[in-house]
Amino acid sequence: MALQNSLRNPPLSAKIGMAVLLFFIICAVFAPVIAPYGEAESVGKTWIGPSGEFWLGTDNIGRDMLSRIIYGARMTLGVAAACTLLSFLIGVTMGLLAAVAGKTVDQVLSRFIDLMLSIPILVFALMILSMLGSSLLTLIITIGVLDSFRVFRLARSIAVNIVVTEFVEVARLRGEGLWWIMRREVLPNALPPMIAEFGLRFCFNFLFVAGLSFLGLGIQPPFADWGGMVRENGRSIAFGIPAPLWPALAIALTTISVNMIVDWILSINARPSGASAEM
Amino acid sequence: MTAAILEIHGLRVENLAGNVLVDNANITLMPGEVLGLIGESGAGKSTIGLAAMGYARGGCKITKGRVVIDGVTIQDLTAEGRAQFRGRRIAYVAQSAAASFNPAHCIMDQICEMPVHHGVRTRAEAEAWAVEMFRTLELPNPETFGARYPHQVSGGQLQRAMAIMAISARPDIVVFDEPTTALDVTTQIEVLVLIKSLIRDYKIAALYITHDLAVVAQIADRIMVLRHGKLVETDTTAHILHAPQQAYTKDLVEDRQSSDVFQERSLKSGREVILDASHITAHYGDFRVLNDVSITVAKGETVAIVGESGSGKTSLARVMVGLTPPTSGSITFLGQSLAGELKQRSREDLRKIQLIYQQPDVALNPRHTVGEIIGRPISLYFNRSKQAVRARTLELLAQVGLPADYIDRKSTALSGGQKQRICIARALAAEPSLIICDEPTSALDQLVADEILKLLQKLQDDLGLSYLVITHDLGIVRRIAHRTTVLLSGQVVASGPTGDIFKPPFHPYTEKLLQSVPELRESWLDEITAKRAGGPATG
Amino acid sequence: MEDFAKKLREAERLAARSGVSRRDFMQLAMMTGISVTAAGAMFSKAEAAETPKKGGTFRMGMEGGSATDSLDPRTYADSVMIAASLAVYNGMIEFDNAGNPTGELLESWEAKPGAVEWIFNVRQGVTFSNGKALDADDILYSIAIHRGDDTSSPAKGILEQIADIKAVSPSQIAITLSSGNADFPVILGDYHLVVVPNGFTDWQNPIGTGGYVLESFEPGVRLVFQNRGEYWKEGRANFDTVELLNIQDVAARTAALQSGQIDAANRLDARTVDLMMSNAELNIVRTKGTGNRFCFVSRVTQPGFDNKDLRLALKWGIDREKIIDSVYSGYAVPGNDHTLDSFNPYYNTEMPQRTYDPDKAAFHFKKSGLSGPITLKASEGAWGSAVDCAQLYQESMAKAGITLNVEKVSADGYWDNVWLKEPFCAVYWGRRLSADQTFTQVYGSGSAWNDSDWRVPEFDKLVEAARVELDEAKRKEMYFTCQEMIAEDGGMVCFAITDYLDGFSAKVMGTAPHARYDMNDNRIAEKGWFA
Amino acid sequence: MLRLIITRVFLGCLTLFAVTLLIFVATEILPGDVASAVLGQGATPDTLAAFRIELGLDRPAYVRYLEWLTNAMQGDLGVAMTNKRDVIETLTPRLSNTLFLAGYAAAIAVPLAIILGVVSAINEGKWIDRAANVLTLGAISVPEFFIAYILILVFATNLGWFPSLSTVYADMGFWEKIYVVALPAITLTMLVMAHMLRMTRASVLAIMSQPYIEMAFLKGLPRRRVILRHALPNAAAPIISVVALNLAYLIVGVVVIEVVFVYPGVGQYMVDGVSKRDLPVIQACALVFGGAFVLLNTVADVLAILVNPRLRHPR
Repeated sequence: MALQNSLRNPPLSAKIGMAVLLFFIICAVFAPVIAPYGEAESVGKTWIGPSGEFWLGTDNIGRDMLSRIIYGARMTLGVAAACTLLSFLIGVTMGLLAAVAGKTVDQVLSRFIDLMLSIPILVFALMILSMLGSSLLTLIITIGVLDSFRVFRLARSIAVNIVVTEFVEVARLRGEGLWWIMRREVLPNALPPMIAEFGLRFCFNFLFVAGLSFLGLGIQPPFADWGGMVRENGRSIAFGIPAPLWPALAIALTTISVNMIVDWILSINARPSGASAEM
Repeated sequence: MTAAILEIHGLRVENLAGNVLVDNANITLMPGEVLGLIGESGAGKSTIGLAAMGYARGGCKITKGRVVIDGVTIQDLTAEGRAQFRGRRIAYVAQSAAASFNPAHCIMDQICEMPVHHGVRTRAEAEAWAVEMFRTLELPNPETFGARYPHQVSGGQLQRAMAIMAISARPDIVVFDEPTTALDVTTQIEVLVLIKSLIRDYKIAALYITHDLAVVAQIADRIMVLRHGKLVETDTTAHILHAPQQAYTKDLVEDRQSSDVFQERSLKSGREVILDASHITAHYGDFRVLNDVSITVAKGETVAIVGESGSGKTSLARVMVGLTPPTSGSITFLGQSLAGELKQRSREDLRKIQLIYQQPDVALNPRHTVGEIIGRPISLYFNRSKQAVRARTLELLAQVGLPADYIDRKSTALSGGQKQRICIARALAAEPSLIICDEPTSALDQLVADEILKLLQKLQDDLGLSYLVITHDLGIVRRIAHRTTVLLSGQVVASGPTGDIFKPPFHPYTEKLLQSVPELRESWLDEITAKRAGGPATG
Repeated sequence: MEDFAKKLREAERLAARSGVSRRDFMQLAMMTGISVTAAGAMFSKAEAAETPKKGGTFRMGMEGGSATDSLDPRTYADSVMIAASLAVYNGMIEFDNAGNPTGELLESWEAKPGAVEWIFNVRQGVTFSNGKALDADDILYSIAIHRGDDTSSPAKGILEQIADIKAVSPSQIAITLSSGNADFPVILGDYHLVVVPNGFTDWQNPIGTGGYVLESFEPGVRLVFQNRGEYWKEGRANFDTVELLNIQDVAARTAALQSGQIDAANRLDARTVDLMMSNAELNIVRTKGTGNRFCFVSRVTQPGFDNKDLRLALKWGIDREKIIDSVYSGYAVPGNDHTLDSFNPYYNTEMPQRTYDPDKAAFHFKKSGLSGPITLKASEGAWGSAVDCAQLYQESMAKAGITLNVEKVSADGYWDNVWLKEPFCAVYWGRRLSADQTFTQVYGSGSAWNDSDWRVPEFDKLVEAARVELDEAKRKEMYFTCQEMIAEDGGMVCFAITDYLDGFSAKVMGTAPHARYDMNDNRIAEKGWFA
Repeated sequence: MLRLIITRVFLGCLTLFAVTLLIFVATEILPGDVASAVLGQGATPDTLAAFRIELGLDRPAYVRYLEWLTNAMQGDLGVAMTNKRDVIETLTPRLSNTLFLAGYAAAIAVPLAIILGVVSAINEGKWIDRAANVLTLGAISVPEFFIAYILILVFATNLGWFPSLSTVYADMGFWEKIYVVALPAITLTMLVMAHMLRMTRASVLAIMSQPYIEMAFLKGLPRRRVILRHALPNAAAPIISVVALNLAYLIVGVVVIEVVFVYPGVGQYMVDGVSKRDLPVIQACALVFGGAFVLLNTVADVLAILVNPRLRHPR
């Protein structure tokens, strides 16, 4: 009752968040229509300041910043979403398995993850790279796998608390299999807290994508992605050139709005905290 | 006539979704007076108790009415102002002391916190006083008791400590919110005595909140009956007990009395044993929870396992369903021996023994619909077609007396009683021979519990089911059990037909249990305490 | 116009600072793109340049080092170690600012006709920092460590032409080559070939004849040198202390220079250097078109690229001006599809500069009969802005109706996995010591690094002939032809040769541009002084 | 409890061993080797061959690994293949630098994050809560080097308060170091704040729905005291684990910062090692990083036990 109620009218912050996200999604979809210039075309000199002609100025090889940001929404949101989904697919599955399948499996998985986490990312990425070659798919796999380790820890810690509840015991007593218990009994109850993590990870991956670009992983030119744009233009900020601020701003905006939405979703699922109402 | 210490006028409390939890509640509490608030869960008694302290739980708001303590309307105060009243003028004793003590601090710190904070006592004084109280309330080695942490002491002791904490800042009013509900009967009686003496000795006015008429009868001067957030009737204890005006109050009283009388039940046909557990011994780690326990259950029979917390009655249930493999002993079920390990039991074995839990709301997956919950065993055990499953589910809903349209609801939307009915339906869906009920009604309100018990009996008569009922409530035993086994710290102290168990000569422990069950007479508590020479000191 | 003003100011500054001979000055003035007259007019100021002062701590921040660096000359790969090396060691040959070989530890030389047999005179009166006097054996040893089967020296290749080398006397060395080479002395100027005492092996505590001694060395972090006291070169090695910081990040380098934490920085970012030009505290030294040669190299043996018309399409389809303008904001000269730079005496001045011509590109592409996209592999590992250039290339090709897929590949292991393997990828070449070395190493059939895989017998013959040709006119003509052959038929799209951009604090003198390397031939520690 | 610690440590060592093995295998898989990487364009087939033999790369992989392992056991991490320097000699100062920077940043970040986290929990939904939320999120949504550049621009180039070069040397005094390393430390602080702050806030608020918190309010305690004294101690466990995670990041994940501020840490050493395929270097760094990670995790686990009264004061 209360739930439906808050679902129907989200708080202002969440509304803002959704608006921003929606805006960027629209940008992504209708980029060719909205963008004043092409994604790849070099229209002017390098790093021209904002002007009537180029609202956000030009980038490191004289392409219109605004257009790049609009087109960038496609790759950025798309790839980040793919990576995050993959990482959650792997991480949650393993996490639940560790929680449900008993002590040995748990130990094995947990130690394995520890191991993976203590390998420097560079080396890890290089390994995957040398095995799969550089492509958008590899990028997604690399980040997905790397990220799933962190997701695993969270998923597991949440799941262990659910596994001890009586309705899971009932399922065991009924003679249900592992898979069923994971999928039908634990997962639905583990999801809400995972959503919060999803929001954050989703945004981290913007940068992660850009971070791996020196390995040739990442978005292939001439396609734009915000993280990459910050990277390509980043240096100029040290000289007071505002170019990289714009893509950075786009990322920040998305991050914040996604988290606003997430916080709201959480507040629906969480029972009101005893203190929040008090004074 | 002196002025009221606490006045509540036209109080109305709503939650954020706009539902009214309490409407137009009026209370006048004289100094030293004890007012009992009684009603089922959801009647709004706790809400009123908290509102009396100017506090509303998360998601709730006091939307109407005034709360006046000693002439001061506390809605008018700032947060700080209200804080100064709490604990100092009006204190609170919560239902579960275990949950209400902070696990991170030792008991002494938590008791002293309030008087020191309100500047009533210095730390040293507070400690000295606390130790003194420990001694008077006969807590084990009072000098060091305060140094212990909540998880290190028993529920009864903790509840007493909580009471001490409540009066530590010499309040005028104390709100007791179901202070004994979580306790075993034998402990409950001690705590009751204590509370009564405290109230008398310290001239405290009190709001005593409970669902148990018999309990409140022992303590309250006046009783206020609530239902669905509204006043039903309020009158002196005597009048409520002997001349209730409202129908609802009448029900409460009658039902409570009926649980006191013993109904002889006997099997129609002869005893055809389906479950025979002999010489069961079981351990948690290296702690022995069951010691050479033997019980039998016959077809269509209800066997009750009675005992207090720690008696091993729940462990017995877990052994039966295979969650705790016995270290020795054997179980025979329907003629063939039953594996101790859950994994080694056949799906058929699993199907034929079903379990019903104490807490229906944690026993149901909040993310599943009623249909999924009940339908699953059907499709799992009898793999039927979708329509067949749905048909059977509807049938079961009808059987447990729930409307058909619940099939697509989430269980979270239902009341405790309805949830327990769904648990029963889920158990029936497996078409079992034996249902193990672990405290099936202790989480439910009196009247609701009553209906559940009736339902269980009806099902037994229709389907010839056998029940193994785990409970601490002798009232239930009296009403439904053919046979009874009394457990004390993992051992059987008495066993046999219920009639015999409840007839002298008693085993001393059984007698103690029997005496401890509150009876619906104002004088009961005093009689007991008088009877028990060397019982808890009441002056 | 303002471009001219900029150049003028530059030239004046360095003229005032470097105290070089008139001839040198004229040449370097022209490097910075000023007319001869203007240069002549300015020289008066140059004369006024004061003589070097001693003293001070010189802090330089340089790119081109790593935590795995070492002072073993056989491991040198980049600027930091070259500069460090030239502070403690001396080379055999030095180059003047115009790039002509002059004597260093090998004072003078002469070749028998045919340029097969050479006599080198070892400079006398030079001592190592351990007090030992320099003699011929030291030279022999310093060359020997780069030769033989078990050496891992990169200089091995260029020394293979030595058939026989021996000391005639403690002060004289005779070298016989397997075949004649008129440029041989220049070869001995290779930065790997520095002089250490005979039999020296303790590379962590280097002993050299240089102006400074090593005080501390944290690889990839910094080197500190103390002035050795006496130095055999007049007016050189003027600083008391030299600190060489390894600063890989250009923004960090620039910030450090601007905030005065370092007195010199190499490899400034062309895109932002203009912002510093205006800063009077700083002196930006620009050496026009002697830096890296940026190329997109196709292997002519690969299907598709074996088609000459396709290669021509590739060459006509790149907008050199645009790239230079937007990626290097003008601080580069267009390449003419071979890696020789315009300061090489044999640079082909007659061959017209190839420009962007979409129509020609389209024409040749059509003529080639090929269709479908061409894939170009680029990476930050090739050079920092390779991917940017590739993207602009992609755009200009598109205008000619040719689809170019730019594939960004891993910077890690680029030279292992892509270079010399991929049919079409980004490559940069550094300046080679001589035209001969350029042609042999980059285009010679025998070269392991012939990355365009363009192996043409008559070209090899021509190079060999030129190598022993002592008649300048004839030689020049031959080399001209070589360049034409490469540009016309080769697989290399060499589209830009960058300027060297050094930044100095205004008080640093002796910062003249040098035809060979930046930071005054990486010898600024030795040549510079504080005003 | 002691037993638990011992097992954790043992498992830690096991993990470390596995790490080195994995890294070794990885570097074997990776194309190219130290020879070709060092010689770069200078590589010709026969120089390569010569160099490989000189480095013993011609011997089978497992032999080299076992050799390395046995030496490592005796505390000898070998010499770098590239510049023949003793790895430990190079590593030690760099490691102490890395730890210094990490410790510096942590010293600012951890208290700040926890305080802010608690403050925003106290003022849940108020402007300060939202501000902290937005700011920290903003900080983590730009690449680390970008923050670094902005700080350099403002505090080094424009204001000139701090140096942009944070290179530290053995002969520097403590306070001088503190001053020189200020900017990277601040950058890192901004990077790790968000995660810790959010977790602190979340776990404190989660505790707020406990009955004993309600009780604390009903005792008439002010919100501040309730949170600090009653909520925080019980929220400690999750906070500790997230702090540990971020400390690990401070030690392992700061290569970029090292490059931008020219800070001689282990990260740069490893990257150079990797790009040159310098096995002893890579292994040593992996050992350090893995060690840091495992150690921090173990410590976190143990602390989590210590803050739990049930385990601290058994019945």
